[in-house]
Amino acid sequence: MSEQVPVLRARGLVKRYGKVTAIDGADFDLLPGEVLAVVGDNGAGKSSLIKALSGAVVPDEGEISVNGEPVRFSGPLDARRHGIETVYQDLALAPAQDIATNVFLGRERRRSGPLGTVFRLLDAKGMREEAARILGELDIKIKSMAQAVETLSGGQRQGIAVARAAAFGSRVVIMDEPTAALGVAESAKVLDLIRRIRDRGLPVVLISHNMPHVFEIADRVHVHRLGKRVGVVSPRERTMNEVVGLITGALRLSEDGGELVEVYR
Amino acid sequence: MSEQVPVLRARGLVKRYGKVTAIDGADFDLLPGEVLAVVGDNGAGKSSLIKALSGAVVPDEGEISVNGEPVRFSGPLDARRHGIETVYQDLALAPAQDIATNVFLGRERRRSGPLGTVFRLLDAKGMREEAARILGELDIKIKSMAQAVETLSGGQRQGIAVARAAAFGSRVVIMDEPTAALGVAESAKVLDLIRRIRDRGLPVVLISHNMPHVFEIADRVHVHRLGKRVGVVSPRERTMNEVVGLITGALRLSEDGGELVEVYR
Amino acid sequence: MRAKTSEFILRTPAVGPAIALVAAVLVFSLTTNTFLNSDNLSLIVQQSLVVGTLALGQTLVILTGGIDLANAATAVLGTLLMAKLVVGGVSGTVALITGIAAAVAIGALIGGIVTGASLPPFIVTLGMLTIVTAVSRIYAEGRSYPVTDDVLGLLGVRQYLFGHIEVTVGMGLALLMFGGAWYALTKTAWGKHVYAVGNDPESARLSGINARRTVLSVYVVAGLVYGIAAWQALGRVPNADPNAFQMGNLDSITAVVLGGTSLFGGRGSVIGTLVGALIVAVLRSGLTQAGIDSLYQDVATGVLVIVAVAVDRFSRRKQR
Amino acid sequence: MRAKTSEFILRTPAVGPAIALVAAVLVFSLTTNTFLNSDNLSLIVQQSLVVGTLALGQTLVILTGGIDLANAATAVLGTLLMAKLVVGGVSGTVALITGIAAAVAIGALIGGIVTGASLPPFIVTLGMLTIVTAVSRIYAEGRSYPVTDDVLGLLGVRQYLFGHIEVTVGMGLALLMFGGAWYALTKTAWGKHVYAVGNDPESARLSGINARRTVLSVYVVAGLVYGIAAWQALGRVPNADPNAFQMGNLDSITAVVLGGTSLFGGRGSVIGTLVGALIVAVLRSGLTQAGIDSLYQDVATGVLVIVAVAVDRFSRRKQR
Amino acid sequence: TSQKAGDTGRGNDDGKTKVGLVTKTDSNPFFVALREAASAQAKKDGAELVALAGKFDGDNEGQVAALENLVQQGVDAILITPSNSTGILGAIKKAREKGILVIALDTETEPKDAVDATFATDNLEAGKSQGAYVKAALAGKEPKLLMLDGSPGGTVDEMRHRGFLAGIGIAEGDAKILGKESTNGDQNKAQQAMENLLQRAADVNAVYTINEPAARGGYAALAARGRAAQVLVGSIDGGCQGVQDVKDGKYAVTVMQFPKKMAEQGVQAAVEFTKSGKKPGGFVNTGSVVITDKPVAGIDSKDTAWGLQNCWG
Ligand SMILES: Nc1ncnc2c1ncn2[C@@H]1O[C@H](COP(=O)(O)OP(=O)(O)OP(=O)(O)O)[C@@H](O)[C@H]1O
Ligand SMILES: Nc1ncnc2c1ncn2[C@@H]1O[C@H](COP(=O)(O)OP(=O)(O)OP(=O)(O)O)[C@@H](O)[C@H]1O
Ligand SMILES: [Mg+2]
Ligand SMILES: [Mg+2]
Repeated sequence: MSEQVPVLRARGLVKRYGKVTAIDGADFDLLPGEVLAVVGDNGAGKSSLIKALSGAVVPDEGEISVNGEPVRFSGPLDARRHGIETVYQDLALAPAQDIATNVFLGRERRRSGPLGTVFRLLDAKGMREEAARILGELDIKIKSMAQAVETLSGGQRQGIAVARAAAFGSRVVIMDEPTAALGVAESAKVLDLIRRIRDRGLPVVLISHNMPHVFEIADRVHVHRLGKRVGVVSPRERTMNEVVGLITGALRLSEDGGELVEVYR
Repeated sequence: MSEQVPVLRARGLVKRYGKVTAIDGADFDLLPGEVLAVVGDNGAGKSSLIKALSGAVVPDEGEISVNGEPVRFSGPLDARRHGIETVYQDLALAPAQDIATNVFLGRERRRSGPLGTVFRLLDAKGMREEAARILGELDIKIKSMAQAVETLSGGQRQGIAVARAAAFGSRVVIMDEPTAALGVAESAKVLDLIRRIRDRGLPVVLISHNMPHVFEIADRVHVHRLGKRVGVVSPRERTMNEVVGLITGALRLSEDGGELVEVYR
Repeated sequence: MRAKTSEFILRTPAVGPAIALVAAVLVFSLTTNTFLNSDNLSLIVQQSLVVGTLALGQTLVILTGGIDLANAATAVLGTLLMAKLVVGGVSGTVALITGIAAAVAIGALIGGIVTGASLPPFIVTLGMLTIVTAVSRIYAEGRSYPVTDDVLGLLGVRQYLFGHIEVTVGMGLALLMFGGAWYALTKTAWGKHVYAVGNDPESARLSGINARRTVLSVYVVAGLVYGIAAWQALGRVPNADPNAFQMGNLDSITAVVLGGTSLFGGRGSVIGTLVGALIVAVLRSGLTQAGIDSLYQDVATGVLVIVAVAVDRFSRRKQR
Repeated sequence: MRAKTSEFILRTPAVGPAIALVAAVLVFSLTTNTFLNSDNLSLIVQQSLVVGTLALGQTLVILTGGIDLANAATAVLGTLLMAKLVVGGVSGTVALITGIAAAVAIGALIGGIVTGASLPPFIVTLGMLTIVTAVSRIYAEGRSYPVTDDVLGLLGVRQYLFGHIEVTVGMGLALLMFGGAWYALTKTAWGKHVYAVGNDPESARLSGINARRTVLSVYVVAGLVYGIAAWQALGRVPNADPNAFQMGNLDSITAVVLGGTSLFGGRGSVIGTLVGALIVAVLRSGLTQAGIDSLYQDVATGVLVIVAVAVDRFSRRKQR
Repeated sequence: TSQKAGDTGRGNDDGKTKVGLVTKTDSNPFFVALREAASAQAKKDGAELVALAGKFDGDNEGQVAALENLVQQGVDAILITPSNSTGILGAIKKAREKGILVIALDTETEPKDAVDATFATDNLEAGKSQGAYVKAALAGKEPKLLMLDGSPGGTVDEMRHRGFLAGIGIAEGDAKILGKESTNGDQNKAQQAMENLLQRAADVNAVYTINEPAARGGYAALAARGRAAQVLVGSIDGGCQGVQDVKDGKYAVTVMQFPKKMAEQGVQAAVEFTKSGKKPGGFVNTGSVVITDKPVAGIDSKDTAWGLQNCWG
C-alpha cells in the first residue's frame, strides 16, 4: 500500500472466546503521521482489534510489529512502554477516585526536590491544575475537580479518558469511540485535538461510528467486518455511502483493492 | 404551551450533591404521543433530570406529575409501575448474566400451566427466542445468545438496553443517548423503533447529542443548560445551528419564548 | 471439540471444583488402602452434611454480595432450642418447628438490618454472631443437652442401599435442599434476581428489581436453611452444645469459595458449594487414613485447599 | 454551611466512625465513674495496639480488594521466632529482625500466590492461616516463651507525659506507622495505585498500572506491619504463645470495617481503622466498668458494633 | 492374640499396635504435653500413634469425625479427651462395636461406662484445692475476689470455677466477687480483662484464674499497677512455666495436674490390649497436687522444687 514502514502493523491476528471468534485473521497498518479511522458494524471486532494492539488482550495467533520490529505485548504496560496510548471504549477509569488522580493514573508527578525524590510526595496541586487545564482545552466543564469520577456525567467521564491519552501518547494514540458520549461542541474540540496530535507528528487511530467525523478528519479509513479488515479506502476517493456499503457488506473491494463491487445476496 | 395534559410533567426540580447542583430548578413537559428530544451540553444535567423522572434519583425539591396526578417516586420500581420505562446512559445491565436474562430482568416470563404457577419455572426458551427476535429487529448481531453481557461489544450492550425498554414501556419510554455506541445501520433501526413506539401512541423522551438524529425524529426539542430547561423549540422552526447556540448559551430565547436573542459575553 | 469442552467448563461453574475433588479422591485411593470403600465414602458425606448445609445458606448470602458470619451460631441456637424444649416436655415436632422458626427469625432480623439500614453484612452478622453465641450460652446455662427424641434424631437414621451403601435420611434431605436451591437459583425469577443483585446492585435496582426484598428474602431463606442445619446436626450428633461449630462460619465460607463462588457476589453455584464441602471432608479423612497427625494435617490441608482452588482457576483460565 | 459540613464528612471518611467513638466514650463517661480518667484512656489505647497494628496491615490488603485471614497467625509466628531465638542465645536485635523478616516472607509468599496464580486472597490466606498456625505450634513444642530481652520488650516501656498521662514506646511507634501509612496512601503514587487496583482491577490494569506489582507490594508491606505487630505484642505481653490472638484476624477486620473501609476494596482510610480499633477496646473496657458480665457484655458489644456502623452510615447518608 | 482385631481385618498383622489419640485441641499446652507423652510412650512400646484433635475447645463435630476416620483407618485403640461428655457417645459406641478399645483421658464421658476405662483428673477437686488454699492464705481476711474465667460454657472451665468457689466458701453471685471476665485461658485477654477490672475493683485481694496463662496475664496487669504484692493469685495446671512463676513469686499457688501420666497409662493399656486382649477398666484418678512455696496449715502441698521435677510442658 505504501513504501513507508508502518508505525504499528499486525498480520493475521486471531482471538477466540469459546464459541465466539472476536478477531478472525485481522490485518492492520498504521502509517506515520496519519489519522486512520477504523469503522465497522457493532460487534465487528474493532475494539478487540485495538485491545490486541494495545496489549490489553493477548491474541491467540498473529503478529504485531512496531516500526517494523516484531513485538509481543503481554499487558497494557508493554504497549505503553512503546509509546502507545489508548482510550478504551469502557474508559478504564478508577470510579471512586477524583479527576486529577484519574488523569495521571500510573504516571503521577512528584514534587521537585527531596520532597519528591526522598519522600515521594506527589505534586497534587500541580496535577490538579494541569488536569483542569487539559479538560478546559477540550471544553469539558467540570463543577468540582474533587468529584469522584463515578459521580461525573457520561460525557465528562469520556472527556477525562480522552484528555489522559492525548496528554501522554508519545508514539501512537488510539481512541475507541472518543466522542460517543460527547456533545456537539466537545466533539469538535476532540477532533481539533486529534488534528493537533497529528500535527505533532503522531499517528492517531480513531474508531468511530460517526461518518461525518470520520470523513472530516481521517487520512485513510480501515473498514472492519466480521473480525477482519475488508479494505482500506481513502475518504477523498469514496463517499460515505460507499463506506457504509463496505461496513454492511453490501459492497466489497475488488481483488486489487481499487474498485467497489456490489454483493448480491 | 399546549392545552393537552402532559403525560409527564415536572416543576422546579432541584438535586444537589454536596457542592455540585446537578438539577437546578428544572421544568419538564412531555405531551401525549410526541417524541421529545432533550439536548444540552455534557454535564448540563440531562441524565440527572431523567433519573429524577424515572425514580432512580429522589429530587431534593420540586414536583412531578403523571397525567396530571402528582406522584412521588421513591425508586425505579415506582416509575415502572406507572408505565415509565427507561434506557439509562450507563445501561443498568447485570454484567455476568446472559442476554435473555438481561432483557427480561425484573419481568421474567414463567411457563404456562402448573410448571409456571406452582413450580415458578421460567420459560427460558421462550425468553431466549423473544430476546433474539427483538435484537434482530434492531439489527444487533450477536454471535452467541449465551454470552454474558460483560463480554459483548459496547454497541451490542446498548442494543440490549434499548430492546428491553422498547419491549416493555407501556406509557412513556425514556432513552438516554440510546445510539451513542451504535453503528450507522443500527442507529437507523433505533430511530425506526422510536417512530414505531410513537405510532403505538406512546410518547418518547430521547436524549441525544446527535443533531441530525434529533432533527430527523423529534416533534419538540427541550434544551437543557446548567441544570435547567432554557427553552423548548420546534425542529421545524429552528435550524441545527440555532439549537446548538441555545445549548452553548450563545443564544437565548426571548421572554415570550418566541424569539432567539444573541447573548454577548 | 476443544472449544466445546472449555465452553462446558465455563458455563458449568462446578466442573473446576469437581476436578479438584476427583483428583483428591484418586490420590487418597492410590496412596492408602482404607480410603476407597463405600463405608468410608458414606462417612465422608455424613461428615460434610452440617457444614454443607450451612454452606448452602452461605452461598445464597454470598451470591447477593453479602457474607454470613452468624450462620453456625444460628444453627447452634436452633439445636439448643430444639433440645431444651423437648427436655421441657414439648413434642419433638413442635420443638423442631420452633427451632427452625427461631433461625428464620434471626435471618429475617439480619436481612432487615442489612436492607433497612444499608449496613455491610459483614458487620451485621459479626455483631449477630456475638449476640447469638452469648444468648446460646446464657440459654444453655453451661450445659449441653443430649437428645433422644425420634423426630429430632430422624436425619441420623441409617439405611443400607443395595445392601452395603450406608445412607442416612439427612443425606436425602441435603440432596433435596441442594437440588431445590439449584432449581430456585437457575430456573426461577427469584434466582435471576439474586444473581443480578449480587452482580451489580445499582443496575439491578435500575432494572426495576426490588433489590431490598430480594436480599431480605435471601437472608430469610438462609435462616431456614440454618434451621435445617440444626436438625442435621442433631441427626449426626444427638447432643445440643452451645460450644459446637465455632468454626462453622469460616468452614462454610471455605466450602463456598472452594466451590468457585465469588465473594464479590453474583457469580457461583450451589453445586460448586456441595463439591467444596466434600473436598474439605475428603482431605481430612484421606490425611487421617494416611496416618498423618492433625498438626501436619493442618499444614497439608492448608496447602491442598490452595491447590484445589488453583486447579479450579486453571481449568477456567483456558478461556481467557 | 450545611453543604460544607456534609462535604467534609464525605471527603474525610474517618469522621463517621469518629462520631461513633466519641458517642461511646461519652456514654461510658456518664454512666460509670471509673471510665473517664487518663489512666483508663491510656490503657484502652494500649489494649488496641496489637489489634490496631494488625488492622493497619489488614486495611492495606482490604483496600486492594483482598482480605488477610493469616495476619494474626503471622504475627504470632513472629513472636515465637523472636522469643525462641533469644532463648537460643541470639541477640535481641537479630531476633527482632529475623522475626520481622519471617513475617515479610510470609506476606511475600501470600502476595506471590495471589498475584502469580490469580487466586482469591480469602482462600490463599485461609490456607496460610492453617499452615502458619500449625507451624507455630510445631515450632513452639507446646510451650510459651517468656521474653526478658530489652530490645524485644522495648515497645512496652512506659513513661509519663505531663506527669500523669501514661504512654508507651509502642504507642509512639503505632502513631508513626498510622501516620506513615496515611501519608503513603494519600500522598504517593503507590497509594493512588493501591486504591485504583482495589477500585476496579481491570481499569487499573488498562490504565497502565502494574496491578500485580502493586498488590504484591501491599502484601509485603502488610507482612512488615504484622512483624511489627509481633513486636508490639511482646511489648505488651512479654511472652510468646502459639495460642495468642486466635481471633486477631476477625478482630482486625472488624476494626477495618468499623473504620468505614469497604470490604469490596478501593474505598476507606487507615485513620478510620485506628478509630475502629479504639471503638472495640472502648466498648469492652466501658462495659466492664459498667459491671456487666461477660456474656451480657457480648450481647451489648454485638449490638453496639452494629449501632456504631449505623451511626457512620447515617452521618454519610445525608449526601445521597 | 487379639480375637477382635483379626476378624475386622485391622492391621496389626505386623504386631504393631495402632493407637489413635484425639485431644480437644492441638494448641492447649496441656494437650500438647499429653500428646507428646503419648507419642514418646508409643515409640517406647513400638506402637504407632496417630494424633488428631478438634479445631477448638468444644469441637465435638471435629472429634466425631476424627473418631470415625480413625475407625476407618483401622486402629486398635483410641484415647480421647472428649470435648463434650455426651456428644461423643455415638462415635465411641461405633468404635467399640468394631472391637476397638476406647479410653477417655482427662475428662469423663457421661455415663462413665461408655468407654472401657477413664484416666482423668477431677477438675472440680483441683478447683476446690485452689479455693481452699486461697481461703487459708488470706488468713481470715474478707476475700475481695476477681475471677479470670476460661470460656463460657466449657466443661472444665465450669468445674474449676465451681470448685474454686466451693473451696473458698463463696456462693455464686456473692458481693465478695468484685468481678469476673472470660479470658479463654489466653494471656493477652487475661491481661486486658484484669486491666479493665482493676479500674473499678482497685481493692481486690484475691484472684482466681482458669489456668496459668491467665494467671500470668492477670499478674502482668497487677504488676503494672503496682498491686501484685497485695493480691493473692491462684491458678491451676502445673506446667513448668507456671511452677517457675510460682517459684518467682508471681502468684502464690498452682494446682498441678498430670497429663503425662494419663497419656502413658493410656498407651500402655492399648499395647497391653493388643498383646493380650486384656482391657483396662474403671476410673483412674491421676490426681492433682497443690504447688506453693508458702504452705499453709491444713492444705497438703509440695514446694516448687518438687513441682519443677514433676511439671509438664
Ligand atoms: N471476553 C469476550 N468473551 C466473549 N466474546 C467476546 C469477548 N469480547 C468480545 N467478544 C465478542 O467479540 C465480538 C467483537 O467485539 P468488539 O467489542 O471487538 O466489537 P466492536 O467492533 O468494538 O463493536 P462496537 O462497535 O459495538 O464497540 C463481539 O461479538 C463480542 O460479543
Ligand atoms: N452523584 C453525583 N454526585 C456529584 N455530582 C453529580 C452526581 N451525579 C451527577 N453529578 C453532576 O451533575 C452534573 C450533571 O450530570 P448529568 O449526568 O446529569 O449530565 P448530562 O447532561 O447527562 O451530561 P452528559 O451529556 O455528559 O451525559 C454533572 O456536573 C455531574 O458531575
Ligand atoms: Mg467497540
Ligand atoms: Mg448524561
